[in-house]
Amino acid sequence: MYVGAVFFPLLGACISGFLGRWTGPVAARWTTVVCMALAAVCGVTAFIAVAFGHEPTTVPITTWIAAGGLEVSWALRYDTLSAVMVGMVTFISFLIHLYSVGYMAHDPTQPRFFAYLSLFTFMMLMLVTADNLVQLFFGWEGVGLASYLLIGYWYERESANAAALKAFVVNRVGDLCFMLGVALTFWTFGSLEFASIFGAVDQHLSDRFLGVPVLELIAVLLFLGACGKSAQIGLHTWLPDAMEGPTPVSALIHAATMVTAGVFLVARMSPLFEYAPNALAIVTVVGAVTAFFAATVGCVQNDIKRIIAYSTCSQLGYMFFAAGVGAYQVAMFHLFTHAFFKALLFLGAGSVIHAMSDEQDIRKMGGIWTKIPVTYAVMWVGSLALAGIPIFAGYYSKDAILEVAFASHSATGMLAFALGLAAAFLTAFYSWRLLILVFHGEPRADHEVMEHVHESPLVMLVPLLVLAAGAVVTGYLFSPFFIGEAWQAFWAGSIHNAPDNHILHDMHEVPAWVPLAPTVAGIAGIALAYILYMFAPGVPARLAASFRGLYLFLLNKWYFDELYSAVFVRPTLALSRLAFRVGDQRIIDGVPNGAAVLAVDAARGAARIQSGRVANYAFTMIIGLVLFVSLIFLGTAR
Amino acid sequence: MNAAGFPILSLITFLPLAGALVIAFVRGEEQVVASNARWTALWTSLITFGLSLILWFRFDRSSPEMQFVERLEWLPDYGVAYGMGVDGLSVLFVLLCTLLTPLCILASWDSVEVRVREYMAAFLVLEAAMVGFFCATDLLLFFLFFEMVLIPMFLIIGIWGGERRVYAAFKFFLYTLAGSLLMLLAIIFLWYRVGTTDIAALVEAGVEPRFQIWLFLAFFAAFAVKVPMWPVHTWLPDAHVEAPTAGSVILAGVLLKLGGYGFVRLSLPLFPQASAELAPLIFALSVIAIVYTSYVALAQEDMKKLIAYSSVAHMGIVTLGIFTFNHQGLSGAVFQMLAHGIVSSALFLCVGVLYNRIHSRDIARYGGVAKVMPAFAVVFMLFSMANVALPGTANFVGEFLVIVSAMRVSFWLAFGAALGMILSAAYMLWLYWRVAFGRVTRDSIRALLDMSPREYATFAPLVLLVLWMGIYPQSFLSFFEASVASLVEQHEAAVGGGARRLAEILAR
Amino acid sequence: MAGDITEMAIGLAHYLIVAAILFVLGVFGIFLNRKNVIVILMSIELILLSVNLNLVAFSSALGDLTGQVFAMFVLTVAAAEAAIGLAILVIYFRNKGSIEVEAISTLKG
Amino acid sequence: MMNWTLALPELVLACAGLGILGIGVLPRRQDMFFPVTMAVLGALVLAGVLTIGQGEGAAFAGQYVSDAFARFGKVLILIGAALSLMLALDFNETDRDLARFEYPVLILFAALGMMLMVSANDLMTLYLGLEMQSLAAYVLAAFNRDSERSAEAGLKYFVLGALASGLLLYGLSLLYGFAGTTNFDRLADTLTGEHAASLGLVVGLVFVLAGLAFKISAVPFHMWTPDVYEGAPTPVTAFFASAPKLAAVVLLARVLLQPLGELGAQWGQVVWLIAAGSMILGAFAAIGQRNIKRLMAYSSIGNIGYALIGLVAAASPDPAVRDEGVRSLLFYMAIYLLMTLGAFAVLAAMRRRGRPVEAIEDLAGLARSDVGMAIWMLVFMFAMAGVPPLAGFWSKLFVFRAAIEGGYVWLAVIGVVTSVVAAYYYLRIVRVMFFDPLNEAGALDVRPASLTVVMAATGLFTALFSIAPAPLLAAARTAVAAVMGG
Amino acid sequence: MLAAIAFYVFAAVLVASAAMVVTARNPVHSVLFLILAFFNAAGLFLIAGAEFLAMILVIVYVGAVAVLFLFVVMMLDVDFARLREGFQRYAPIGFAVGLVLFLELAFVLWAWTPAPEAGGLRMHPQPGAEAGLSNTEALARVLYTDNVLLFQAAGVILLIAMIGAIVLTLRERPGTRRQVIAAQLARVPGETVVLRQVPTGAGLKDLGILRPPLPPAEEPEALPEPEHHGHGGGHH
Repeated sequence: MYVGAVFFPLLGACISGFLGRWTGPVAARWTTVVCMALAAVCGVTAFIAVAFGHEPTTVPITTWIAAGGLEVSWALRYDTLSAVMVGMVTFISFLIHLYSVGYMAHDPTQPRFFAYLSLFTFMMLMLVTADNLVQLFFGWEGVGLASYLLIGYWYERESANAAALKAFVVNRVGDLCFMLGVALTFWTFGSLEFASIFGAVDQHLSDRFLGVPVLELIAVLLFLGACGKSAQIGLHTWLPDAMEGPTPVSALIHAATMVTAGVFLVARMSPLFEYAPNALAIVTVVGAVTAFFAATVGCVQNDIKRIIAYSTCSQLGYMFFAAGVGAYQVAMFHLFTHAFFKALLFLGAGSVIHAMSDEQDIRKMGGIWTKIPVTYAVMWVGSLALAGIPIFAGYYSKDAILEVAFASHSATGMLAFALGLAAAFLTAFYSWRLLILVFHGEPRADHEVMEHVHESPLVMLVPLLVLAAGAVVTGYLFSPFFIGEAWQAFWAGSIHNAPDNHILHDMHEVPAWVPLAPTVAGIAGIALAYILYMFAPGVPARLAASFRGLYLFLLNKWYFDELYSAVFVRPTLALSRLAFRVGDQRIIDGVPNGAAVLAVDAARGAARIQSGRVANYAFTMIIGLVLFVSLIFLGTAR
Repeated sequence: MNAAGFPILSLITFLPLAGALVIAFVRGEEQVVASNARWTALWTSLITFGLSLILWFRFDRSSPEMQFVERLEWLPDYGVAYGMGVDGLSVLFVLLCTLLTPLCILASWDSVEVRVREYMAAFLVLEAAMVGFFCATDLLLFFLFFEMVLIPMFLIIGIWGGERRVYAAFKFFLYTLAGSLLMLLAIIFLWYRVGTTDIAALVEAGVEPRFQIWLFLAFFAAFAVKVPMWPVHTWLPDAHVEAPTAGSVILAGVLLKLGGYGFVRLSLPLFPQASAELAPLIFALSVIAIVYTSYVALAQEDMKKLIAYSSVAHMGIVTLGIFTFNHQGLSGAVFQMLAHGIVSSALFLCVGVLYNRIHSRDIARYGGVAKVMPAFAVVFMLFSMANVALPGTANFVGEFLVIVSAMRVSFWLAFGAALGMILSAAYMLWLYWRVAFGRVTRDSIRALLDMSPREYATFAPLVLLVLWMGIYPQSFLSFFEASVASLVEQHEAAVGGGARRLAEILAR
Repeated sequence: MAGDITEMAIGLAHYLIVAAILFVLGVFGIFLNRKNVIVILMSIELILLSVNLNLVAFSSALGDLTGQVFAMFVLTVAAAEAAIGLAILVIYFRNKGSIEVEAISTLKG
Repeated sequence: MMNWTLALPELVLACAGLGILGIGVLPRRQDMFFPVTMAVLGALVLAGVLTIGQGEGAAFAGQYVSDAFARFGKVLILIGAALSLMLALDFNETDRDLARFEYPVLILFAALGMMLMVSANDLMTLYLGLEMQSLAAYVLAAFNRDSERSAEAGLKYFVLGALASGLLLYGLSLLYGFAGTTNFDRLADTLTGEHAASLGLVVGLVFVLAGLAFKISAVPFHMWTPDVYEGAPTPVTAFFASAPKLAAVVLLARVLLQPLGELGAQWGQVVWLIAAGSMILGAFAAIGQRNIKRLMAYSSIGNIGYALIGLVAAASPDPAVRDEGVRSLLFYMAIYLLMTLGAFAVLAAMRRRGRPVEAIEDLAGLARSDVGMAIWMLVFMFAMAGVPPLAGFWSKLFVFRAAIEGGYVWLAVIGVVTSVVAAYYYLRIVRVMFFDPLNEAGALDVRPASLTVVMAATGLFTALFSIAPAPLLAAARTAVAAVMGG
Repeated sequence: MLAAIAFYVFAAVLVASAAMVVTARNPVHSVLFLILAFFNAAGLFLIAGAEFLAMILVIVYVGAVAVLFLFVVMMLDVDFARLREGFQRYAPIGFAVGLVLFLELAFVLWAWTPAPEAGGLRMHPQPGAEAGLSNTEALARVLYTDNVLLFQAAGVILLIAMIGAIVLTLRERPGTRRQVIAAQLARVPGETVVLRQVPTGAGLKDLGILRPPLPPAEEPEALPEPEHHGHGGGHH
């Protein structure tokens, strides 16, 4: 069961990837779906067994790396934290596989797609079940690889390739920090196994490195790694571009699972973060800023998937600042619910795109809600969940996040609360902006496209409906376990809270307006969206014109890409050319080449002395003789 | 002592030479000669590989001692002997050589069309020299093989190379020669002072600290050129670009390791104090190599050159690891050398596959290869990913260990080493993008055929190894675990209560 | 007349200086000459003469016959050398039609 | 009273020479070259055999000495003479004007002179041996008398050689005058006392050194070498590059070490300069050469520089270092002799349509037209560049070792640097043969069997030397022990 | 005193004539000055007591070598007018170098003292007057005994010189007539005398009567006839 959950996807990937050419696309995709189904069964069973049966366990496989004192093994660690992730990942992945069967039906290289998708799932599972930092890093990079491959799935499109490359490289920036964090962890704790690390944290509270408490440094480094993967501000630029991949990919990787790995990491390393208050403060601030920033950008984007991507980014920010104030459980809860509704949104968007003949620009949509009612409905569900409207999943988790932020009573917490609240408003706004522009109003697509608008096949609708159900009920069903009264039993110590960290308790004791505020903000946002886009469609354009600077600032995503291009990309390329042309070819090669020229000159000089004249030769001999005799004289004189 | 019961190392070393001799005497029509030469070379190298597998199975992994030892008097008056033996540090390199040679011969099966006989003979001679190098336990013998490599390689680059082959061959030869002759002086010095060239005896005897710096620098000259370290690396891209595919493979796969192995085998144990004193210098050069050459790699328009620069950067990781003097660093460096031996070889083979079809290494001439050569694209992707040290591939283990060990020395050192992770991803994936991805716009690309069975056979072992080394590196790490441990112990004992400062030593 | 010249009014040093002058003249003759090669051959004879003078003087001063024996051999060799030198000169002249010193520079570099 | 039998090899050689000369002048048909050459070869071999069995001791009133040192030199001299004669066998036959019986006879007498040189134990023996060799060599250089270049080579060699002998003689006269004796043993005795060596002796020494440096073509007395090497017929050049050099080096070593060993501090620095200069010039001047014989001339200058490193070390006051130095010198010269003869065998085989060619470009594409010869040449070139496992590596190794032992690190460093530079032009030849397309003028003529024999013999020696370097070293060791008395 | 005057005279003339050898414009003059130098050197030898050497110098050198020089100078038919005048352009440096050399030598030589052990080292002490041996006799005694090896070697050197001179300069041109004594003796009238009917008015040459057929090319070597050297047989 434990092993199966992880390795069934790998099996599927291998069969589809290596044998797909012989088995044909149909067999390949159904193989992976079956494998994924088996994995989902195992995963969910494991989740129940571990989280509710309270049977945390570790399945050792074999040693991986052993060098000197450093020992790293392959093992599957199942505690509640992992189990939650395993269950969620396998389940959603299964749904998305299923969805893809329909969505990718006309793609010529399906085996490749399904192999990638399954491979991704395997890597994600390796990540979450890792029992040491290196295996986690294996999964971490593995999902990065799969993400790279899937973003660049349509490799004939230059933009897809660029996006894939960008995703990988930006992630690598985070990975660099992750790696340093791992290295530092090893030298601090002498081990990379979670169990040993967590057991030894209190012995290293006062250790310092580079003048900084070592735990803080490790935490910051790991968090920076998490930032890369989870697209936090600064390292977020790859995520919107990653929408170049097929939509199921966006749903699975860039919404539900991979991007949340960072949050998972912070939760996983909670025993360490708990003793790194400054690092936590950084986490909080970064998370909060991201939540707000992404929401602002989301308000003006026109690509349906990009809007959802920024929304993802924003929601990840929520999760981080929840973790930052010490409420890892809350973060995990939001992660869990978010997986459902965000996957739902993406798949819904996919369904729309599918219907609109691969059109993604919401300015060219509209007026189609009657033609694709199921999709329309599930998009509503998803948006409601996202906006945190009561009874939907998002309500439970997002409210909790804002509550813990408020309850933390720290400056950073309050900042997070404020920004989070603003973001909640914006979230609702852009969600309904999207809904309205896509489904309502006059059709803005051309006639031919409109002719072909149709509801998706059943194989795509089933996952949508399942996810919609999830988006509705998960919040209500699981909140008692994740953050409610049963949390301690549920988590069973897989997330560590410092003895003085009572945040989960404190969140229930905030002023009454606090739980209400997000809902209000959400409804306000929805209302504003209705006003601007449903009732007064001309206003947004006029607003954009009058606040042109702000509008462009937002439209261009705060100019992050331009900034990076100017600060990193172009200088790097220029520098690389400089290093090659001048550094290598002129200076470094100049030495041997110059020496060669000198040698040839010397040779020419020597040949000139060799004039062929006997008298000169004799003269040289005599000069040599006189020189030597003089040398002797000088030697004697000394 | 000799577990195999017969002089297996000499056999492995000289069997290829015998094969070369046989090839040299092949007579007849040109086609027949070529074909005979190919088969003879292939069988010779395969038998050699088979024999070398005995080492794999019979090697006692728990012992740091030299094994399969052989010893014959050579210059008895001067304490020089023909000494062969392998320990954990060298045994895998022997296997690497014997593995790569048949692959190289396979890779040159069709692509080398002229003077096949000489080509195959040169390759076998090269193999003999490389294997001998890793087996030698006598310093003079070590040097002999170290230099002997130059001759066949010079010819391989010069005869079967590309347009600027002459320049490249000369540069390769003269750079290496210049470095190694300085080392020769140092070897002579040691030899003269101790009266023997047996490496173990020299280590035992030790070197007075006041000589160490100079001797170390002399050895450094040889090995740094070979590795190659910045700034003496420029011969490598030229050599790689001009060499035929198999030449590049051997160059990247084995020849670069000669330098790294030399550091581990000689510089560290012989000059522990100097190594410790000069480690900062090495670190600086290594980090520069990692970062600078990665930058340079980004600017390349030529596939082979790009991979060559990437080699330089990766070897920077190796040198960095060696001079951290801790177990992880040394293990990582050795492992990284093996891994790089596999991965960069495979990458050059990949370039070779393309080059054989289109006869251009210009990146701009490609694009969309994945469309027409899907199997090749997978292989190329695998090795590209291995080259960027994706966990699960061989390179990761090495780089990880080195970065971990670098952290022990300094945070910024580790940072510098890790910077390569980003840059390597950038240039490798960019390369992959430009070659394999994109739309097929050229007819030449459209007409490409996917890999042939022979090419599959060439890549299969490498693919297996890359994954095996990445997923279960233990079966390789365990070979040198004991040796590295004893090396570290030795080093710590020698450096003792803190090394003297560089200035102090130089002042004396 | 036989006997040590040290007993004579003329010191050995005088002989040696004369020989040295002769030697230097011979050397000049070789390398400061741009006329014909025969003069060079004659300069060589001068050098050998100076050596003989040296040998004889030393022989006399030391009271040792070896110097004279040596000088005799030198004379013999000088004769042989002259013969060969002239023979080579002859064939050179046959080939080249000139014995100008400056002309002997086809081979160079 | 006199132990004539000690000099048996020389006597046999002299008598054989006279006899063969007698046969040669017999009024018969003109085809005397081949039989006479064979006869001379036989005489050389016989002398070699006798040399190996030669007894120890001094003879002729101490003017002649037979010891292991001399024997070492003699065997090599005879090998060198014999091999270079073999080079002439076919070369001269092809060129009728060279195929005269006097040629082998002159080589024989030159060999006799060289044997006297290495056995010299007296300044006079030294001088006469040297002149005997030189006079024969002058004639040989001009042997192709209808060639302007050969005549010019002979003339230059003669003029400068005569000047060098003049210097040498002047030095000898000073040595005699200031020491009072010409005998080496007695000379050594005058110097072992507590008296400081007189300035006159030292100056005489420098003159002698200059004279001998000319014979071994060391800088700055090397100027004749390229011109003569180029101008003389190839087999003659081969001869010049081999045996006489070795003889002069052995003689130089004996003179400097046996009678004048006490003056090591003085001549050591002069030899240091000569060695360094030779290495540097030999390395750089060859780079631009187009004529391969000229190139070999510069190469030989460079090689002498390396060999002299051993002699510099021999100036060391430390007896162990001194022995090592001389040993490495002999070792170097022995290997160099065989390598260089092999290379000249290839040069002698360079003919196109019957005419000898000498440009490096004429070798272009040799690997395509005659791969066997190309490979032998490759072996010699890499050996000269000092690349292991070829013999040339060992010779360099031991001279560098001697330098390091003696503390002459800078000399060794110069040696290393110049080795790299020199490697460049050796490689250039390899490059021309292997990398370049076939010369437009066409392939070279089929190489004659006699040259193949020489190439193979020296080539195998060069290539396989690494298997057993010990015997030659041991021989050098014995030889040195004879001179150093230990 | 007389000896001293003689020494200075000889020395002065020696140096002067040596200088003339080097500087004379005409090589014939150079040779003549060389002869003069030899004579004076012989005088110096006499003063130093080396009578035999003095005689040899005059007889062998002046008589043979110098005359050989003269012969060659004459024979080579050098156009002396064409030979350029003067010294090379780096004459000043040359002089300086020569001067330095000379000064160094003078410095060394002026300070000559015999090695202290020289007396005991003498190989062949000069026999005193009491031995009753002349210089020539004394030399002869050591020359053929102790120095026999060298004496023989000197012989070989002369042989080499002879071979060398012959091999370089002897020309066997086809068409050179040689005396073959055996052939001459073996001639019988019947083979050699042919009676011809001579046509009136025809040239003798055309009939080949006075010129016997050329000897066969492979005719063995014999003593050379006096031969013309130089180009085309010499046309002085």
